[in-house]
Amino acid sequence: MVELGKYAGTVLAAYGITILLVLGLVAISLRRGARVKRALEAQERRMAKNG
Amino acid sequence: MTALLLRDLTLALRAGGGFGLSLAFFLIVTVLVPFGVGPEGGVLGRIAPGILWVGALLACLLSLDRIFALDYEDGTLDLMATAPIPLETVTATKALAHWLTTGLPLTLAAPALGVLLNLPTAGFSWLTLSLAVGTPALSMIGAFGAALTVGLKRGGLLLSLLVLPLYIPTLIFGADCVRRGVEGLPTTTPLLMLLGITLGSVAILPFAAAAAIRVNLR
Amino acid sequence: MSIWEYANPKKFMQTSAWALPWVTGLAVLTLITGLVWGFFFTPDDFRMGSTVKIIYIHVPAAIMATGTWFMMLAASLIWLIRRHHVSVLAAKAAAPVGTTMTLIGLFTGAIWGQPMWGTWWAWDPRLTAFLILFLFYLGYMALWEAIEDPDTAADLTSVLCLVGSVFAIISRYAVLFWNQGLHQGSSLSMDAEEHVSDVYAWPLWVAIVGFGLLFVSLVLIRTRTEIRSRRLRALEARERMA
Amino acid sequence: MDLTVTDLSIARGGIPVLGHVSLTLRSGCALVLRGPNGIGKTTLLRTIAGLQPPLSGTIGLPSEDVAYAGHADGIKSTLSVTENLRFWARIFGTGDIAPALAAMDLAALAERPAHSLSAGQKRRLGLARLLVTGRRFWLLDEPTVSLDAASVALFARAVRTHLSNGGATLMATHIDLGIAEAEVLDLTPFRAAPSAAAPGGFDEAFA
Repeated sequence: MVELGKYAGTVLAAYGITILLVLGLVAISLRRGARVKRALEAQERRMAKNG
Repeated sequence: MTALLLRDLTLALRAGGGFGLSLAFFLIVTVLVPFGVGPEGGVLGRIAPGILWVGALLACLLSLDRIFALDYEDGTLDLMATAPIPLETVTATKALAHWLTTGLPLTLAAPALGVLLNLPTAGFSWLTLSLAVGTPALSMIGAFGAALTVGLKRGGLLLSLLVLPLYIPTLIFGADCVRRGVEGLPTTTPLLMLLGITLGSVAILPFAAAAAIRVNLR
Repeated sequence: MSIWEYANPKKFMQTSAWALPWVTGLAVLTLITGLVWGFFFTPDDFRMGSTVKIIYIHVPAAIMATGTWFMMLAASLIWLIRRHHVSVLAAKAAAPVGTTMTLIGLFTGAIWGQPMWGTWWAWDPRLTAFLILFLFYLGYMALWEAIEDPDTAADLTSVLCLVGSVFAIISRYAVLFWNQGLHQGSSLSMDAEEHVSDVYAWPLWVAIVGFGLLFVSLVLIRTRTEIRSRRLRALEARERMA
Repeated sequence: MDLTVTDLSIARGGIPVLGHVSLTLRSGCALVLRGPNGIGKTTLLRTIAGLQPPLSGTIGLPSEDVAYAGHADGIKSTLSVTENLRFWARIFGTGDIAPALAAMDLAALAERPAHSLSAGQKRRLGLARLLVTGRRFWLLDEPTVSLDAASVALFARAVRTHLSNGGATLMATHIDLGIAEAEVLDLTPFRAAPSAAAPGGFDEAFA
């Protein structure tokens, strides 16, 4: 394991926050993407059936 | 154009609202500061340039949404867009009217409020000068922000969020000009920058504002 | 074949569907390579100790924060001039990514500043400029959210992006000017990356490429979502009419 | 010079409402637009007035010769009737407002502030504004809303005077104004057909 010395908390906090923020953004993007995709497919199916 | 300017000024005077309200707001903000930071003259005198500029800026912000919102609601903007005057002239004129009813009174009232905040004597002329040069930019930028949000039901808060970041350079150079004036340093650079921002805003933003209004009307 | 063909939504959906797995895979690969290399296999700096490892995220994030705004500016211009819907939707999709990058830059800068300068926040010109950039991103996204009609929103946000860019640049110089007035000299400068030695430079470059690919991947995903949501809206409107 | 509209398609809120509308408005003529609510009469008038771009098609009209009057009259309630009217006269660069006041029977109300006017009186002020624009083509959107029978007759007389002076009006209204020479255009056949459901492809979302 790498030795971080007295700044271990600082470095780990920086990496931790970054990973959290990036993962949060990825999660939001994917979730909304999946939701919109599902909604669009449902709409297309419904209109194909009715129209 | 003169007709529009005169009408806007008449409206501002008759309704009373924007005109006196901004000044009163400026006064209250300035009076509140000593209660917050304590009555010590030295401290107040040092932060006075910044406080006065921030106060003027907020007071200016207060009346921005009235620039176009009322004309949008009663259909005047629709009719104006089909009138022979180009919308660019309309936006510039309305910004000018806003400055005459807000920026100019604020500029004139600022020295009196400077007394309340123990602004050093050397600062008074610079305070008036920098506000006179800088507040037209505030009105023009604000008119642009108001044009962007004119079609929105509750655009007021959004307007502040859009406009305040655009106000940053004006605030920095304006307050710095007064600070340098107080300390006896040369003030040419911030004053010229302030003038540049004002001239640039007045030259470019009427077009951006007119474009935004055209989009909002369709 | 002209590059504008990719501005066609259908063509864009096809091409991006093909490209997305590659870009995403490559992004993950380079990001892990760069960060692992930087985190585990570079020595500590004699002055900054192990905090030097923060540059592998701080610098790429800062580059992406400003880069994203420039990308949005270009996309907005393309929309205003050529009226390609994909372009402005890409700008809309990029804004949250840019905001996140700006936040990362600010947070890592503050965390770095604590041991280095003894304070979480200093009104250092560069940090201040990023704070202002953050405000611009917020305003841009808020305007998108506030306007109902998508084409109106596209036009107005593009105009805001244009005007905002000019004022962002003026702010950058204003802040430099303003801070010099206070500090004289820049003992708090974050210029470390401008004279990093090779040991740090290579993993840093890999990390920058990784962040860039991550940005492209996220923007592709989000733009696809925006295009789908526009189509969904159009279909719903048609259903109401029929 | 006539006002000609050729093969015009228009949209409201991004959704096509009318397609392939063609019409010609000659001097001295009145054209009345009919059609059910929501067909796009207002949108058509706004498009011809240049307030919003058409989806396709062309509008040929003498530049700066159109006056538009929508649902809102653009009246400032704190200004008097005279002040309101004189403002528009100055904006349009015409001088005398007395004939307009007389034509709309507003002379007695001239010095009243606009907020003290009734809805019908405000409407009459809004229509008087058309007279001071000095423009030939009037685009009127439901001009007779909140007018009583006497005021409608007043308005019809103003329109007829305008027509006999070489003007022309295009209006959306349901009321028979008793203008003999008025033609009627029913917009129902021009309703934009909803295209077939979900024909795939993402392009059409941006049409």
